[in-house]
Amino acid sequence: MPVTPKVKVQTEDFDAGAESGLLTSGRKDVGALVSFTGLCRDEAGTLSALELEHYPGMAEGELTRIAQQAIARWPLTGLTVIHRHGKIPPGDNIVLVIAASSHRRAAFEAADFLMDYLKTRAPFWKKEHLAEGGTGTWVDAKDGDDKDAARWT
Amino acid sequence: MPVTPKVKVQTEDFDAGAESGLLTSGRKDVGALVSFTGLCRDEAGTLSALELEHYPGMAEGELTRIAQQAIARWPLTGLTVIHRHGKIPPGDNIVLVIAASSHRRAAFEAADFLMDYLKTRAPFWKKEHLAEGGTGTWVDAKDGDDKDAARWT
Amino acid sequence: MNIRYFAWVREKVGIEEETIELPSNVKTVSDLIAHLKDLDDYHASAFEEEDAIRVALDQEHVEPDTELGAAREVAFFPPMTGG
Amino acid sequence: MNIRYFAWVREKVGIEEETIELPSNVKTVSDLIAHLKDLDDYHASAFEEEDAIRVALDQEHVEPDTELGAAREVAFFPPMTGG
Repeated sequence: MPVTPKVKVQTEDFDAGAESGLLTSGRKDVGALVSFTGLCRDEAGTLSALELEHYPGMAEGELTRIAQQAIARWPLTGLTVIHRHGKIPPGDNIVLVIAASSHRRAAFEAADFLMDYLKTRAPFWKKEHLAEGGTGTWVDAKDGDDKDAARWT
Repeated sequence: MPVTPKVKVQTEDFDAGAESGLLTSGRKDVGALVSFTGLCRDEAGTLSALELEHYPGMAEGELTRIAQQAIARWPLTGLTVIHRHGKIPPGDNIVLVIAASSHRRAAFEAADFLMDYLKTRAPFWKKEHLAEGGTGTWVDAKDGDDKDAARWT
Repeated sequence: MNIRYFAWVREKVGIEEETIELPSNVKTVSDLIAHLKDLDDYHASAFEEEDAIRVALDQEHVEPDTELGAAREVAFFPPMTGG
Repeated sequence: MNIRYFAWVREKVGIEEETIELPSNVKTVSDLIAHLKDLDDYHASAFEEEDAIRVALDQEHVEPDTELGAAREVAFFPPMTGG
């Protein structure tokens, strides 16, 4: 039976522990769970928040397409992707990816792949709010992110 | 300030969500948290439990040495390793590794490295308890685990 | 055709969304960008660094040489920085 | 010297732990294994597949050619299968 990924785009926070529990409870075939949580950093005190803009509809659609690629590529028993949008203060969660599998390498690779593709393909953009007041610039995409994503092709 | 890893060898279960929270709460410099949970599988219904034997003292010592290698190699803000021993039924947790960092690649690689080294170097051994009754054989080490560990040298 | 803008492309154009009639000579995404650049200074400024602009057609990533075909919505935005 | 056994090595030797006086010609881990094999059939059986045995000296992994030196504890066990 093919796995259906859980994909959410939301303003509310998520509970990584509870989401992990949903992928394992009542099952005896899950041997490995790899969870990635991305959090907002204050960049040495210079940022008061990140504002995450997204493309409603396409964000969910693209995350689902990436999740389905991961499911086609690795033997997963479950996959969860949650991405927040709106204004997020330092220390708060931004994104959660959890990959469950019978085998550890599949879970690690699927979560790693998902984050690399999410970074370069999911339509979200970060704008900085500065600690000294005012709005800073849009965060630039990193060349390193493209290189990370290219590892999987 | 060098990070001190949290290393525990215990019979009790652990709470992966709570352990993650300890690595991020009150901080604004953690951008990425990668968590690996290893669980007991029932191998298509054939196992009733795994019995984990360990070498007390050396288990903690070796896990600490591996954790310190990870800390020397990647810019981590925190690292937690918890390994259970004793009789563990299918569906239950066996091992937890959480790596926290400012950067996602460091967190992924450190957690992945830690699991590979833990599998091949930490003194734990699994014995199968069979669903049909009786004790099965000791689980064989996998060649694949040695190959995974060799990726980091 | 419905056109949407995000992030700094949106800020430069000055609007989130607009609907335009496509001239008959606009066949591809590139043609559309050339057409939009000629509308006014705001559009011209938004598309100045054309290589930095990403495009989605009906909410899927496409390349600039893609034909617009029967698409109902096209979106322009900078490289993504989520995660 | 204190000797500890784990997993199937422990089961084959039949004991968890023992203390033995080292003969003066036993200098290395390999020498010790040869000495233990001669003790009785249980030890001989445990060390039959000598390549499959891992060794720790004072709770750190070592190779068979390592000198025992002033170590207080040596442990023999199969390849690890934790995680």
